[in-house]
Amino acid sequence: MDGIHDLGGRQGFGAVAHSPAEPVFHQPWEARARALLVVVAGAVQASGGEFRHSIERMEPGHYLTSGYYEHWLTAAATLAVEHGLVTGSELEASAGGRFPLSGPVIAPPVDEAGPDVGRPRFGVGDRVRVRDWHPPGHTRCPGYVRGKAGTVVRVDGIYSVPDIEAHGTARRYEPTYSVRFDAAEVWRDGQRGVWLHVDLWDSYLEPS
Amino acid sequence: MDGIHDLGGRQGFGAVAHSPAEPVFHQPWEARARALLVVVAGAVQASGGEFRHSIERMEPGHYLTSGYYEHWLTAAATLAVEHGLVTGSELEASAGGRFPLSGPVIAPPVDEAGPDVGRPRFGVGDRVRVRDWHPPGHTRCPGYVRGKAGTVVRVDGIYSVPDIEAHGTARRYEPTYSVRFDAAEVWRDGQRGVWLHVDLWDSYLEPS
Amino acid sequence: MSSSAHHPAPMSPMERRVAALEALLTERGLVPEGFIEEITRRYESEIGPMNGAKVVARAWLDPQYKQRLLADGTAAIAELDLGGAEGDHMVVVENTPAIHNVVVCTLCSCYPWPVLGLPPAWYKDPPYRTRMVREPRALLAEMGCLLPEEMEIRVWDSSAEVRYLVLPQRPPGTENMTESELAGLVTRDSMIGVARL
Amino acid sequence: MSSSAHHPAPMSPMERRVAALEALLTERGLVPEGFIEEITRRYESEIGPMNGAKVVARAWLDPQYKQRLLADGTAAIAELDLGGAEGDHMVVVENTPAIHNVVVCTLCSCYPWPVLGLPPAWYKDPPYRTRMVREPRALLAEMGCLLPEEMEIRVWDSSAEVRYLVLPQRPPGTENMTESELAGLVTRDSMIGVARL
Repeated sequence: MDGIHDLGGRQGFGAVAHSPAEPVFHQPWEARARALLVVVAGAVQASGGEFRHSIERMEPGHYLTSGYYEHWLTAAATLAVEHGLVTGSELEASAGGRFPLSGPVIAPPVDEAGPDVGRPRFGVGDRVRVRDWHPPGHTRCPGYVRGKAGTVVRVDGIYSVPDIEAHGTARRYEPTYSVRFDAAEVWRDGQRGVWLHVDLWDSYLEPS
Repeated sequence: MDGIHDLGGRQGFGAVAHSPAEPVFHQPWEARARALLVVVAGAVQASGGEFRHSIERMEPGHYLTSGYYEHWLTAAATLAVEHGLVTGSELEASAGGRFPLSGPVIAPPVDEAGPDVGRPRFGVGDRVRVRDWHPPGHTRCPGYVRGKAGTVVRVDGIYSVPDIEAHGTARRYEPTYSVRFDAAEVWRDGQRGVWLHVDLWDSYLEPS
Repeated sequence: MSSSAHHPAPMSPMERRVAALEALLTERGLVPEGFIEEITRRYESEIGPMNGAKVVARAWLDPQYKQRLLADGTAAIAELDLGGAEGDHMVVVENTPAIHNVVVCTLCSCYPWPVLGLPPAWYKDPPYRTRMVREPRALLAEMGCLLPEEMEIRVWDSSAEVRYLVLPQRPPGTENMTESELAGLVTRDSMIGVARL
Repeated sequence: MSSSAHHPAPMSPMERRVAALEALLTERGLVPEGFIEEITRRYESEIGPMNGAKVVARAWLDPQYKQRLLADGTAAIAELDLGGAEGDHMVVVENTPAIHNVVVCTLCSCYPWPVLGLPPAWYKDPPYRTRMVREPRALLAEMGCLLPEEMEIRVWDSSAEVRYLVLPQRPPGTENMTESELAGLVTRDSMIGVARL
């Protein structure tokens, strides 16, 4: 999904509000919201992909004007409603006001996961190109490297593909790779000595 | 600028709130805001590119959670402040509260416009490819066609390049073309019979 | 005088911001008297889709006008005394039984003011701008414009100086109508391309 | 009892939403008693950058440990009894006089919880996520981390299952420090890579 969460390289967001140290939770409700996500994800057996996608589906204006723990609360409530633990009207009645949830999944459900990839197709040093695609569902392939060529610098373990697990009970397992891109090739801005490393599943890549 | 305004193909925004007819202005302040932009743009001699860029530089969360005439008002106030007609503190004092303005220009000023392109490089039927680039300033080259190949279907007049005029007093003139893209090649989603036409300045294009 | 006149509704934050900018610009002598009212009146009453509807009706009745309109939209539209800002470079795209045209502006809200007036809110908001170039067939259907699967869709993203007007097909059963009756059939949506007549 | 106890501050909209979800889930028997307090306590007091600092100090003092840490981060970190969620697949990247490493998660907020705790707000907000992959040299400078122009920057976007820890360079003049004194020098920012020591 080409969603609002896919932020790498987008412009106009201004300065980083950096603080060298800060409380773990700024408000007590943040801690409770975080814990409630753990409760809901456990109760509905949400995969990591399904959890992340429930945040990505937030109304984009809401996503940008709310912090991380409001994202988590929205995800917890959305998953709770989608899995039938509670209803949206129960939430609004209990909250005494609006309780915005994330938008619907726009990708079709995945019934067939397709075959696992048991062995890495690529090795360290191989040139690869990221697929130039626009999947409508959850993916961990950031937009800013799509279509770009890079070099494998590390082969990691074999992991469940998020694009599959976010959309049903089927699972597919594939190796992931850390792929190095020259920032100047990604952004075409002549910067020097900057390497971007993105961790990508096997099916995101093609030989280059 | 890879800004929040470059919306073509982004996902998660939900249904169109379509109405077959509606008042030209929903609130009297909308009409006044619109007129004030005309006042300011005239007073500071803002080019179309500079005007549009002053909207594109709005804080992205503000952009997405406000309507068109709030964009125009923010542009009018931003241009008025940037050209010294008023100050931000005068605006906030007079409004009795926050008056959010757009963020700063992040692209360098353009002193040298470069040579005009007096004749079209391409003709109807020519295959062209949009530059795969990420200019940090104003541009009218939408992100969704960058790097994509298409066919020229119309050659239009010779116009001032927005990328130049938005960033200074220099001007460059180039032909524009209407370029046709197969939607299935842009989105890789197998849709059929859909052609996207984007109007592009000469320097956005390369022969394909 | 009623008591409410003594206690007008408090201004909204947007009203306060507009009033603030207006007051400061007026103080600097930049706002000619009556300017805001006059420009507002013009956009509220003089321009609007009734202008585009006249162009369409004329093209339906006069094949030579239609030819001129498709060859040079700006000039043919000027024959009806229409033109001006955001209408200096008009291209008219024709619907046929096999082709449907629809207009969008993904980067901002470009729209042919002289023939359609100011754009409706939905045209300027993100859902329309994001989706019309990505899934026009599905979005048109959602908006009530169901097209046969074999109908070709041409989307026009107004990204440069040209502004687009869709020339809808003349509906059947209108053979005896006058130009002004025909113009009455032409909706704003049919000239944007989110509806067929 | 003070009067304010009878009139507690009204709940904010966020507090009301959290309370609503918590009440409904509790009513359904899904929230074990004390669960929220226990998980909160753990993240507030047991995990945090003091854990990563121990790993770094050990690596500075023990070359063989450092070798194991760079070869298999997860296993070497587990030697210090650290591990768990968001730390199952750790990769440690080493700063040198010629190379600076920095970690980001552009798609969400992935972060190595067992060694650094929960991420700070700025790590999760759009400015950091948008800019660290686009203009890391300028952003690092803006954040107070000025690097010589010839220093190579390696940005690690935590887009899959691996979580990253930066191994900062040991500052000069620390030759006689104990492991715990050294750990006291290691900041969270130096292990994310937005500062050097």
